[in-house]
Amino acid sequence: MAAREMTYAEALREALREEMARDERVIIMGEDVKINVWTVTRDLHKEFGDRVINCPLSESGFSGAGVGAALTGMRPVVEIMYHDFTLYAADSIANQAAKYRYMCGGGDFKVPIVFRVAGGGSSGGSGCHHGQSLEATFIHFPGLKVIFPSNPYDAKGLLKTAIRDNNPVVFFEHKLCYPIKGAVPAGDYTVPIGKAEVKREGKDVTIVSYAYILHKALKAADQLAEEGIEAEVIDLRTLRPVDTECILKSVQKTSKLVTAEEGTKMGGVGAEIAAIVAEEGLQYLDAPIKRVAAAEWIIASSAYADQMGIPQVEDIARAVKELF
Amino acid sequence: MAAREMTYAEALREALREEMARDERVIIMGEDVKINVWTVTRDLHKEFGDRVINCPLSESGFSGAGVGAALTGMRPVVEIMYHDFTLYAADSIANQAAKYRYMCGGGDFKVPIVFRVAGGGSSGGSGCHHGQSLEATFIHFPGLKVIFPSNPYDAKGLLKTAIRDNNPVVFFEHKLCYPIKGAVPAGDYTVPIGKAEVKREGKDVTIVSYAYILHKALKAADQLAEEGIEAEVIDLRTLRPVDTECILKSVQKTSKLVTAEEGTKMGGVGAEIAAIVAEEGLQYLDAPIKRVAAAEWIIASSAYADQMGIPQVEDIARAVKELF
Amino acid sequence: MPAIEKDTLLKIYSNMVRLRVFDDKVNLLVESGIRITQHSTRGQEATQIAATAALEPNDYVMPYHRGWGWAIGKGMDPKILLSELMGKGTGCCAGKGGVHIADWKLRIMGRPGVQAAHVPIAAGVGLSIKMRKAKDVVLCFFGDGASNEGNIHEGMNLAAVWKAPVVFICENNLYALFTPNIETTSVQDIADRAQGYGIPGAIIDGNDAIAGYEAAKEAINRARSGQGPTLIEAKTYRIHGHTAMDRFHLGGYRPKEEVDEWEKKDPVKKLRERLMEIRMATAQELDEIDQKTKEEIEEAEKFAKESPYPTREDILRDVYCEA
Amino acid sequence: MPAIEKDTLLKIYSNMVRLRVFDDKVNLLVESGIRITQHSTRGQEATQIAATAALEPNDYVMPYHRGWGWAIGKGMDPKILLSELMGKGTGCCAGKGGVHIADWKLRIMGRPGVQAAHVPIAAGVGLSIKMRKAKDVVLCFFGDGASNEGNIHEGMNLAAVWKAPVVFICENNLYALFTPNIETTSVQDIADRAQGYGIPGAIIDGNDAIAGYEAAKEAINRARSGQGPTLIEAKTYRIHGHTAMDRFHLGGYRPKEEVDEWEKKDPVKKLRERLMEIRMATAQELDEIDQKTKEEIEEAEKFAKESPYPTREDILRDVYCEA
Ligand SMILES: Cc1ncc(C[n+]2csc(CCOP(=O)(O)OP(=O)(O)O)c2C)c(N)n1
Ligand SMILES: Cc1ncc(C[n+]2csc(CCOP(=O)(O)OP(=O)(O)O)c2C)c(N)n1
Ligand SMILES: [Mg+2]
Ligand SMILES: [Mg+2]
Repeated sequence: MAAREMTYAEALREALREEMARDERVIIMGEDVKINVWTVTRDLHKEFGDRVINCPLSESGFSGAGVGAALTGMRPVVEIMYHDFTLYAADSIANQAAKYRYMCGGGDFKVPIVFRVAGGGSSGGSGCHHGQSLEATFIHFPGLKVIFPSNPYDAKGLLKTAIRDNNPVVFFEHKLCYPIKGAVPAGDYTVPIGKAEVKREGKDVTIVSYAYILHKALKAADQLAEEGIEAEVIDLRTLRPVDTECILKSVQKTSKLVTAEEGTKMGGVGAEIAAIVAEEGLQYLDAPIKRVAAAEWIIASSAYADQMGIPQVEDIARAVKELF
Repeated sequence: MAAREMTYAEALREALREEMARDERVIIMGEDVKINVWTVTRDLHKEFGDRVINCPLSESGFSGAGVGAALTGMRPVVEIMYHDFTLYAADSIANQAAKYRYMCGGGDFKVPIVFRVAGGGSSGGSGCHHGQSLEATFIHFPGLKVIFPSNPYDAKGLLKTAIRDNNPVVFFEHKLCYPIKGAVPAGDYTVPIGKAEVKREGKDVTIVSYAYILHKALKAADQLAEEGIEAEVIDLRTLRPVDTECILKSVQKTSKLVTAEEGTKMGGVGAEIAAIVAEEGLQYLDAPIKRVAAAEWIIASSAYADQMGIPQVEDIARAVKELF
Repeated sequence: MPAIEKDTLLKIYSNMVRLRVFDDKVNLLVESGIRITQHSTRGQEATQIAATAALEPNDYVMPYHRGWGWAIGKGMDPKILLSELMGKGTGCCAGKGGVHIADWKLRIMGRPGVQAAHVPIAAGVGLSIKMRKAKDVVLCFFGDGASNEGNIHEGMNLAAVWKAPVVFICENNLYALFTPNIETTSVQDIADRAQGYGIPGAIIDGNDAIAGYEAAKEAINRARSGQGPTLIEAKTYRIHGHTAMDRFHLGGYRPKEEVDEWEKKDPVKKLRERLMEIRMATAQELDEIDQKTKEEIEEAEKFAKESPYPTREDILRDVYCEA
Repeated sequence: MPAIEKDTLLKIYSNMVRLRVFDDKVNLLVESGIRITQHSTRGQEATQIAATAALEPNDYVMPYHRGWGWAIGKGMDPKILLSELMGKGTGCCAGKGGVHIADWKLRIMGRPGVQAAHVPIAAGVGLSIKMRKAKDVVLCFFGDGASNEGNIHEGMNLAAVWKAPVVFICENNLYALFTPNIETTSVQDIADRAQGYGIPGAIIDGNDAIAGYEAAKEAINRARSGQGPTLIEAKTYRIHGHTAMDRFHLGGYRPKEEVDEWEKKDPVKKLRERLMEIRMATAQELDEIDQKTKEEIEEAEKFAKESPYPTREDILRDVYCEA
């Protein structure tokens, strides 16, 4: 398979296109999915007609409708335009999709649905209602799988896996990831759910991250290398189930752990990672765990100020250095 | 002040009654608040008339309306009947109430509202749509304060504090706590937000818990004492902001930490507590942290089976013993 | 509308009796200390039974919390139903769903505990039927109280925009829990809300099974022929309280006279009298049905009580679909 | 309805011009690389400005995302507005709210970024007014797209049940983002939904300021006198795209002819001509207003540009109320 350079948004689009061609049960639902602000679903209706459905503003409603369609033979990919709006759809996702199969006694009841939660993260003054990173909210719910890719290759491969999964998958995306370019194989390949990836090997400290801020972590690792600290950087890719093995193996080697996420700290993904290591890998640690995450703030709706509470490369590097 | 024995439900009711008498801006909103399945708000309308408002089934709507009333001079106490239904009201609570003040630039904008999230926890076959413990979901949002009392004394004192606070407070309750009896002073007293309490002193291990399962933790501690292990049991009472100092002080003494909660483990309250200790108290620990929490399951809607995935006294005791 | 066939009418009658006897049985079980959350349908048997009788076997039902008429009407064996309510492994949800009754073969799509959550789900089932070019219909029930939830608005709008084959039936029994709906609901006739979605809204006597059957049949035909959803409002009353919790709590939030008044409109009695009046059935025939049904429900009780509970392993299974 | 006074009409005209010039200015700033999310009101100036002109100073406005007419109409100085949009400390939200414009003194209650979230909030403001026995009214705006959100249903039902002094104005500009509303909205006239809440629903020409003022005034009077909410649907059109992102994106999802057709119904021009026709104002008077307004907006730009940004400390403040 030849790999071309393409953006994360293009890679997602390619995954959708290929899956729709492969399986006619795959449909797209969401607001403005025909033109699409994120370009991810743009023009797919020209190829797949009625299988791309522009829904009314009603995140709870069309997410619930997706559940109904999934139960009865379709495989909907539902777009929620920003992470922030998942709070409208939270019941449909975490009370209905997540629990439906179990509640009905298993068997033939299944909910093969993907919620593409688009446009996460703070940028350009998007602010507190269009700039949150809310993935942590959904890792708390058994019945769901939760994914958040950082790069085009994973975006395509994981979206394909998610679409083929017979369980509800909440697939988070980040607005600053969309333009990121990378090599993406043409044609079919998948990336498994539940597997993290070591993006950079190192022996001195483990940085566990994912999504957009993973790239900041990698930059921080480069800076740290100049100062003689070799950081191992892990991209979680899947947040539920999380790849405990990969994290523990790395911490066993490095003896130090820093987590980096864009969402707020309390009850964040980093809390879960830290807790796992404190439970299962405490003996490996020779220093406190550090969590790098958003400040205790509300995201300023200002292009000038909206990064002030969001961790930057330097914050990650500083957190690492405090461990030495 | 004379203290009488009364139930948690009665204590909450007394707090409401006293606050309504004290401040006419305090109003009650929610479904069936006049008769009230939990008895907490029962018959208060006979005393306070129109200030007790039976709302339509519309958790998002009346929670949002509470925000509007709070912004313009009232102090609403909004009841959401079960933790599960907060997922309908999640936007009104975590996107609106939590962020409104900041978003409007502070100043005179404030949101003195209490969301009483009633009827948490699994019991009697309440099941996956009436039996979750969803407090962890809300600790992730700056702008909110989050409380979950375990006993009548705290219930009354914390509800009063919450009502007098000028910020949105999410006040969780547990269906199995309502009938718990305890001494409650007549008349006015408050319990501060943000302060945990050591419910039982011990030197061998710290158990951090709260709400109904706190009582199981105390029983486990009694059992452990018989086997020669003296557990210190902390009742968090407030989950946001959390009393880091109290936890660290205890862990410094005991060198061991077990958390116990009724909600699911991933992204739970225990994850946050474990992370705090791994960040700020790692040097005190001489054993891995243990988290006791619900299984990776959906709560069975069956009076026979609904405790099968919920931690019991023995689970807490077992977790502790594994550290020795 | 052609006259309803005898078979259909007798099926409706016997299912209404089945529902009533089942409902009584569950109340007795609850009194005996068995924990079942039942929202009694006493007084509301007509619409659920008649409307489901108007469905084809492949049609879907999207149920709600009030009673079990949609399950019995759709053909669920009371044995299986009661077993599920008692948490037994022989139940339709393997003892895990409890009140959240579902049955894949009977096309009972699961009864969420969150009010109105199922309404958009029903719209989605309708969408899926259309996309698969199937000819089925979904019958979706909800109460007057739930009609104020945002999900009802979103779900009805979606179904209407998609011209999905969904029939919405709102059973307006005047109360939501302990609250009379005038306190919380801005319209007297929920059916008026249909205009907001450009779909027909019909009001029927919810205690008249024949009216229920006819209205449902018409709406189902309309849906099946691609003309989109209908909202039917059935005016009715629950004779018992919200759950067993306030079963006879008549004085607290509703006047005894009101209950007495509605007792007189008993839908089972009404249908029975009508059947005899139009000479569709004799008292003897109907008595026989009554008697058989009682025996059937006794057997169901025996079956459910003797059925084993699921194992812990079974209970913890099926969180995810492994296939 | 008595004739509208000259002062009022001139105020409406000048605010409409102010809004138009401000809108143009923001577009230029965006083109120059300054990041502001503006949902242009070009073509929609009439309703927001006229309706807010019908309010008393103590009345509340519950705004929505489309433009800044409700802010300008409620008396916000363009300086302060633009400063906020540019993230300056001199802005009405101290540079933290950005598009979420609010002003305590002007009773502008904050503009959530989550569509329809503000509608129940408005109902709650109405409830609070009633409970405090005040005589104020809340004006609550939303779009045709947002009208499909569950919160609109819940909020309108609450306001109606409470007979709260809320006036809902739905500006129906035929599109929500890139989607024509026929694709997503089950009724042609959003005003029809009023019947579902037992409140009056009125349709007005959203490009006619005088009609907007009259309809708003009537609904406001009704609300103020305790008769409860009204839903006004203003039929209008946005000449520009959803945001600057698709400002001139005419071909993609809407025909150029449609835009051209609506250009002809320019509400500013319409009012101008009407004012001259009824001899309320001369061309010269109006030209003077236009000219002054342009200068005012130039000054606002200068003020906003020269204003300092807030400090990091200020930005991180006010998450909680410390008092
Ligand atoms: C979202 C949600 N809110 C509240 C409840 C609690 N609850 C269960 S039934 C009910 C009343 C429903 O009234 P209605 O829709 O009129 O149906 P009825 O019980 O009268 O048949 C309430 C409030 C719930 N299950 N889900
Ligand atoms: C809950 C929510 N969903 C989606 C969006 C994104 N969004 C912002 S404006 C808009 C379209 C709104 O359309 P309409 O209500 O008709 O107002 P208009 O823009 O046409 O003035 C959408 C989808 C949002 N801000 N909030
Ligand atoms: Mg009812
Ligand atoms: Mg619009």
